[in-house]
Amino acid sequence: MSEAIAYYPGCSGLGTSKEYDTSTRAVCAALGLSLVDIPDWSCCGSSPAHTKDHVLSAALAARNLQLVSDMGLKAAATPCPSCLTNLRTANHRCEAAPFKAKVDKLLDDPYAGGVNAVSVLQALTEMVGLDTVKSAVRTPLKGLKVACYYGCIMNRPPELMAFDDCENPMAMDNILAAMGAEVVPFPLKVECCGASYGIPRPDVVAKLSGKLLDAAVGVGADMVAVACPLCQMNLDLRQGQVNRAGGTNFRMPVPYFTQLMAVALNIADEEIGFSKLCVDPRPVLSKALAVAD
Amino acid sequence: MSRLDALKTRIKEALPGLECVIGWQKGYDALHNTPLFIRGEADVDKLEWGALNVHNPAVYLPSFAGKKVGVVVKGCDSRSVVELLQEKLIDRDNVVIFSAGCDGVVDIAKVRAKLAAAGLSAGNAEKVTVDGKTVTVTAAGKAVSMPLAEVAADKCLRCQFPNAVLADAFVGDPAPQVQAAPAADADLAALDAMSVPERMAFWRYHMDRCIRCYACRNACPMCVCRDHCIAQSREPHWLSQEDSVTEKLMFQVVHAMHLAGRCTECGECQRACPMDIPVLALKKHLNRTIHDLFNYQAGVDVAAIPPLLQFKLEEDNIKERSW
Amino acid sequence: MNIINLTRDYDEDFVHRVEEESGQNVSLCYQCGNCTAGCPYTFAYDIPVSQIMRLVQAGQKKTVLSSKSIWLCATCESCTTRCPNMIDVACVMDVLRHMARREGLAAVPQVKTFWDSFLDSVRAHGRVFELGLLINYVTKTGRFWTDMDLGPKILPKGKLAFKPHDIQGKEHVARIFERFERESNS
Amino acid sequence: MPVLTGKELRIVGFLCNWCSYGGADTAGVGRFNQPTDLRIIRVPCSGRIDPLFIAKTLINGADGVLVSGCHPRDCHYAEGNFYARRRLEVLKRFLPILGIDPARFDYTWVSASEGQRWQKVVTVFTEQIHALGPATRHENVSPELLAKVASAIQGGNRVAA
Amino acid sequence: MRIGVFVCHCGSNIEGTVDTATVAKASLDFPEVVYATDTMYACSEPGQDGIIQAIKDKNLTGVVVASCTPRMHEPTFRRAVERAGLNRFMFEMANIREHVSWIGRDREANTNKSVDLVRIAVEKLRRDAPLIPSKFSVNKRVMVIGGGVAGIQAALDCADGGLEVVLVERESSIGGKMAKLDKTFPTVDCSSCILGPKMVDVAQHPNITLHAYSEVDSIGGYVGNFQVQVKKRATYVDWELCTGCGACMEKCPSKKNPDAFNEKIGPCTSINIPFPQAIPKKAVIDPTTCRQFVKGKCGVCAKVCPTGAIKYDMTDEIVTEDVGAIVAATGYDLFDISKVTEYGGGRYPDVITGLQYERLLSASGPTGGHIKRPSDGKEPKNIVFIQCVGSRDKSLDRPYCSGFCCMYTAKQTILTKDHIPDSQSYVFYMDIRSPGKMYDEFTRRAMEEYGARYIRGRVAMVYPKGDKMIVRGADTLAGTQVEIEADLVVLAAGAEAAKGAPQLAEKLRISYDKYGFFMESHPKLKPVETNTAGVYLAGSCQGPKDIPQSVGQGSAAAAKVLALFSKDMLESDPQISRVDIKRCVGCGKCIMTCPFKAIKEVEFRGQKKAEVIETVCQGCGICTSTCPQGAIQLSHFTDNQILAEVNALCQS
Repeated sequence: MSEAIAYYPGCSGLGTSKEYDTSTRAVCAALGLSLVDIPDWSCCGSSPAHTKDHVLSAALAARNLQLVSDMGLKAAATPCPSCLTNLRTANHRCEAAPFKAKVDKLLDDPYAGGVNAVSVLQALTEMVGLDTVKSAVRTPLKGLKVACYYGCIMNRPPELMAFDDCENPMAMDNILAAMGAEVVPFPLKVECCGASYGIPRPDVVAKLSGKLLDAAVGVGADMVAVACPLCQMNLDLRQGQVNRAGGTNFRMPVPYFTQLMAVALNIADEEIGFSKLCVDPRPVLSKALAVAD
Repeated sequence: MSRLDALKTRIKEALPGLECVIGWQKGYDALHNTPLFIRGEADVDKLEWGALNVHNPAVYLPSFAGKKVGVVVKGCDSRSVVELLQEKLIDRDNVVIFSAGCDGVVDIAKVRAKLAAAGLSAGNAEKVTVDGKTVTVTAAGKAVSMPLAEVAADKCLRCQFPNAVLADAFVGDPAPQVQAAPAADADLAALDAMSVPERMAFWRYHMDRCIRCYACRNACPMCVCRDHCIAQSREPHWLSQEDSVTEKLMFQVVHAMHLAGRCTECGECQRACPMDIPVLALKKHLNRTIHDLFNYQAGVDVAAIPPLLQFKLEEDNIKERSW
Repeated sequence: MNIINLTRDYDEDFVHRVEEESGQNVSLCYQCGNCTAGCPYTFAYDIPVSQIMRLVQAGQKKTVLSSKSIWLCATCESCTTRCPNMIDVACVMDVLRHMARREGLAAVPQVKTFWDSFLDSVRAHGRVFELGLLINYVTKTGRFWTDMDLGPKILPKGKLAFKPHDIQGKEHVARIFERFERESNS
Repeated sequence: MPVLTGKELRIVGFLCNWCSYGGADTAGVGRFNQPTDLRIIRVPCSGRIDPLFIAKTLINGADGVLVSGCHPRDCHYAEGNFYARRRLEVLKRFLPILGIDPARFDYTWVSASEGQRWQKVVTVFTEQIHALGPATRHENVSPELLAKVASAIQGGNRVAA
Repeated sequence: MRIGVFVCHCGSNIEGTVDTATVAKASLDFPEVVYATDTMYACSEPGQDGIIQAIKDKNLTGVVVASCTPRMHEPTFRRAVERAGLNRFMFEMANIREHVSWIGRDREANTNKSVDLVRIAVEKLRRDAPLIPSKFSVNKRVMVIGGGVAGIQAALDCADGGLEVVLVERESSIGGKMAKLDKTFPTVDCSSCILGPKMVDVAQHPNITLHAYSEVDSIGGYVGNFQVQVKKRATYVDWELCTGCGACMEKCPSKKNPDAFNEKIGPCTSINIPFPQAIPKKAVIDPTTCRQFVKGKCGVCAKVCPTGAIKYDMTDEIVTEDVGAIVAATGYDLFDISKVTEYGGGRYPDVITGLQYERLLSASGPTGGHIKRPSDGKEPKNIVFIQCVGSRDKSLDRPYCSGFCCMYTAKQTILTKDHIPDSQSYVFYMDIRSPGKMYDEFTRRAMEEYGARYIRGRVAMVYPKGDKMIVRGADTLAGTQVEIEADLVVLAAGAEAAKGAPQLAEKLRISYDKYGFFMESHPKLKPVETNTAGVYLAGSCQGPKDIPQSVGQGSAAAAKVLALFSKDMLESDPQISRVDIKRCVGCGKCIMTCPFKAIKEVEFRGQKKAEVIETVCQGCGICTSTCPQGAIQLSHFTDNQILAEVNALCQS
């Protein structure tokens, strides 16, 4: 049905966001979207690289874009917004010949250019489509109130990311609604969670993530669906730190949207990987689904 | 009945209602046919039809404006008639078009070259017969046969219209389409292959020879300004009398631009040039441009509006520069 | 408060460098404050981002490059997305960090150390080795208590590898860093 | 003295009175700096511009010609620029066959309010003409090139007839 | 010919970067130039006198002035040479200010370029011929398009001046935006109380014909003699019979339609009179919601109408109005706030526009003048006003200041305090733009007497939390981020060109800027004229304006029309095309391309020839560049003149 797309899991996909990776692969396979692994991919450089130098950052990303080009493919999908930003930024900056020349100087072989990077969310929306998603649902997520949280850089800046609305994105809402969930309007969809400051400045993350969890509770969400490994870690793994810093008592499950999709598509538990989350969504999920029945 | 006899019959029938019928007759030597103006029945028998009818008789039509005349045309000539009708320079009610299928006309220069190769001079040509696809010229008592395809005018080799696009009396069987016409015009291809500075040198080389006789213009059926051509007027005063390449080339540009979207590529301008200047190439280039831009070809549709006398709010093929 | 002598202390070269490296025209900023209004990190900044922009316009290199704010910007793109004058503010912040590094300035050292540790990990393995990165960071900063509380939560999940996933092309990645260092020093 | 030797090239502009001439005025009122090469001939409408004016200007040795009118649909005379667009595009495509670099001629649309756009157009076009350098006239084709082309023609180029 | 050249210093405007004396001296080398001088201000009285004196003393037969753009002073100098006895067309200008001295600092290059421009002016002048205008009669009726306050003022002033006026209004009532306002700044007087009488005057004035619910379909003709086709849209109510009693509205079963007059924050019936003071006070059926149209059955209004005015089968009607002048007063529209997604306008009911807030304040509005927020009808206590939404914002392609939002926001904070004494208003602003009589004092009063809290900074986002709207902005003066828990958020939406303005401009053959606002003839000196003779502008169609400015322009446009109509005959511009009958071959290409149908075919000694209709020809010259033999020449821009300019430039 849809053509193949290269798949770039990102470093965390091998570690802290393993369950994002497994659920993404399972969901795409179930929906007929063929993800082809990029052989021997390397780190895109993430934020640390661009805060150091833009050419270095682009070179680290371009090595991977070139690998995609070598596969004979024109596009790569990644679940991680940070990887996505780096890959897209590298491509965008390399459109200027002088910049690209500097990047090529750092690489073994020059980057041929012309490889597009999209998020898994965008690939599911545009290459699979809501109709297919809808018709593939086996267990509708009926009765489940989900707040969709996109993170700060999935859609921003809009000129670079070129997908969905930058202030009120709807792609994830639409997919989970198609899966039968009740998506609640979440006003802080694109507000930053604290990003990679968890280690050097946990206080900052506690404050920002706390605000998000508070808002999610405020709109009556059963859980917050996310699309970013860093967001997930801040909201889930660090939820205890948030509670301690703010004197709160959140117990909000924070699954990846692909995990919720996997539930609706009746995918095996080990691929969904709910057990790898700190706040287990299963009790809330089964309760919601049971009530709906 | 031959095409010629059939034409004569039809002309005789129509002649009483016509001021004159324009055609061709035997010329000053066996190789050349020249225009014929049939005013009485006796003239009809002078009519010729065939490969020596190189002239485009449409050129004379505007001078008969207001009078009812007939004209005998080849397929290519008929496009000029259509174009004149379209521009309302002649009146459809005042022109009767006689035609028959055309198998191509000769390029005298090519015939001359063939004779020269056989050691003969074209000036001595005594008799020319065209039999199907073969032209036989007898000169100084010696007959030389040559395939028509080898001595035909260039335009005939790529002819799209061997039969008139518009005729009141079309006689005989239609002529077959030219098979496998060459994709690109050789003249244009040669110019296309040159660099821009080489093309400047090309025109410099050729226009040096121009003697400003305006034969090109006078032979052109679409040059309807006649005595009022801006090449020779003072009001407006486009060209000076200076004998420079600039002024001579400028005239060719005027001629070509005035023909943009109107030229049917009958080739009379170039055929008429006594200095063998390849002036038709400019018009061919413009025709190609007009076709690319507006998907338009002149002289095929009486009801069409020439592309430069109309516009579209959104042009399909004009991509304007962004700054 | 310091009084700024704008005739003497305006560093024209600094303004030009920021504009050149970021590709942004900082004089487009009319100080509406939208960047500060939207910035989630304003509470943690010592100088709000709109004032960083103002100080760049004013050529106040030292104040800007020694600010904590430029190390606390997460490039969340809120400022860039909402700037009415289409200035890529996040890119300006990035460039200011680059310049601060070159000047040897890092007003929030643990952030710089964390980023450096991250890049060291990429350089060594081709990909980030998460546990190794944390250990490296703790060693460098001496902040041994960092995320101690999270260990019991995450370790049983079996997600954190104890060994790095070295890639075959890690030498290529290392060469990227080497060439980068050579280029920046030349 | 007209063209400042070594500094300026001969660039002729044909501007419609209502939009582009006004746009050039607006650029002046706004003190938007521009190169000095351009000399503007004012005409009522871009539809008044016979493409032969441009051909003549270029054949007679100008280094560049710039035409500007009202944006399509904004013509003061409703339709002039629509005719102009067709005629000017045909001319632009005709120039190279004459041996004139088509980059020496451009046409565009600038409204009376677009002073900055006018500044940009003039600056970009002038830079473009300077990049091409002074134009050669047909009279002044170098003897070497002429000889080369002549021998190619005499050597059997079909167009030579 | 004896030509005199006058090179203007324009004070230092030209002389600063052009050596005018050198230009004058160089001009003496040009053919037929017998006199050349530089002059301080050519356009001043002594400057003009100098030209007139020189014409007399030196027997000049033609004059070139090198100074500013001819679009500025060509008429001035033409009158001057005419006073000296020359034909006014024996005159040319060289634009050495806008096209030379103001765009570069290189004195040598500028001087040199100026010489060139004088050279081409001289070459053109040498081929000028005296032209005599012809006269034609004027139809002394005027059409005003748009019945907002500017159009009303223009219509009333023209009508009081004795002219017949045709007023065309798109909506079913005149009044425009002003009719929707509660109060006006800085006097805080009731908007409908001051506008209402003027609207009644329009209705009652014997000289005014009002076409409401109508639009201009097409416009032909020219100054003095326009033919305008007006499309009267179907109202489905016979206005001859409708008394405006409102019985139909009471009984109409379709009551929940968004009310356009109330900016869609209140409901209205499908058959509707927009507001009690409407002029004309006549009902209109909206066929997109009316049950009779949507479902094919209902007919309640037809049953209850006491005069039998309901006509479900009514269709649009075209009427033709012949007028001699047109005033465009089509106003503005509001920026669509839903484009600023981060403020949630259109998504959150309690984020509204300033104009919607006016309707909440208005006693004739949907809440009867009680401020109730749309979501739950509660009275808001904390109200946040955000300025510059769709103004001064390049990212939204609205870089301009809308001019009146600062003032109406200040007014709204004052009215808010009056309505709800325990309320608190907050205003996020970037700069307060309040130049105008008593304007700045007014904004100060909002802060000082009414306690509105002004915060200097923009707002980044607005989002709901519980039943509050969280407004997160910056206080740039304090250098902090601020948050306000608001009950209602009012966005000061900027002004943008009225929908359809560019299309109307095309019909009027006037220019408009990239935002759709109509272009005036000169930004300072001809603010209500356009470049099309007989077409004038009033109000916000030219750019955002407040009420006094709009009214002033309405009167100004009326004065221009009255001045135009003070003559019985107008002179036509003689710069038109003329056919050289000897050269014309009658091919009709000029007839085919003329946009004005100004050329007709005639018979001349049995031959077809073209002939120009003098009063219809607008002087574009398309025919001249179409005619291959150059038989039709545009006077003053002949082939020979342009060729002479080309030759002068190429040979110099």
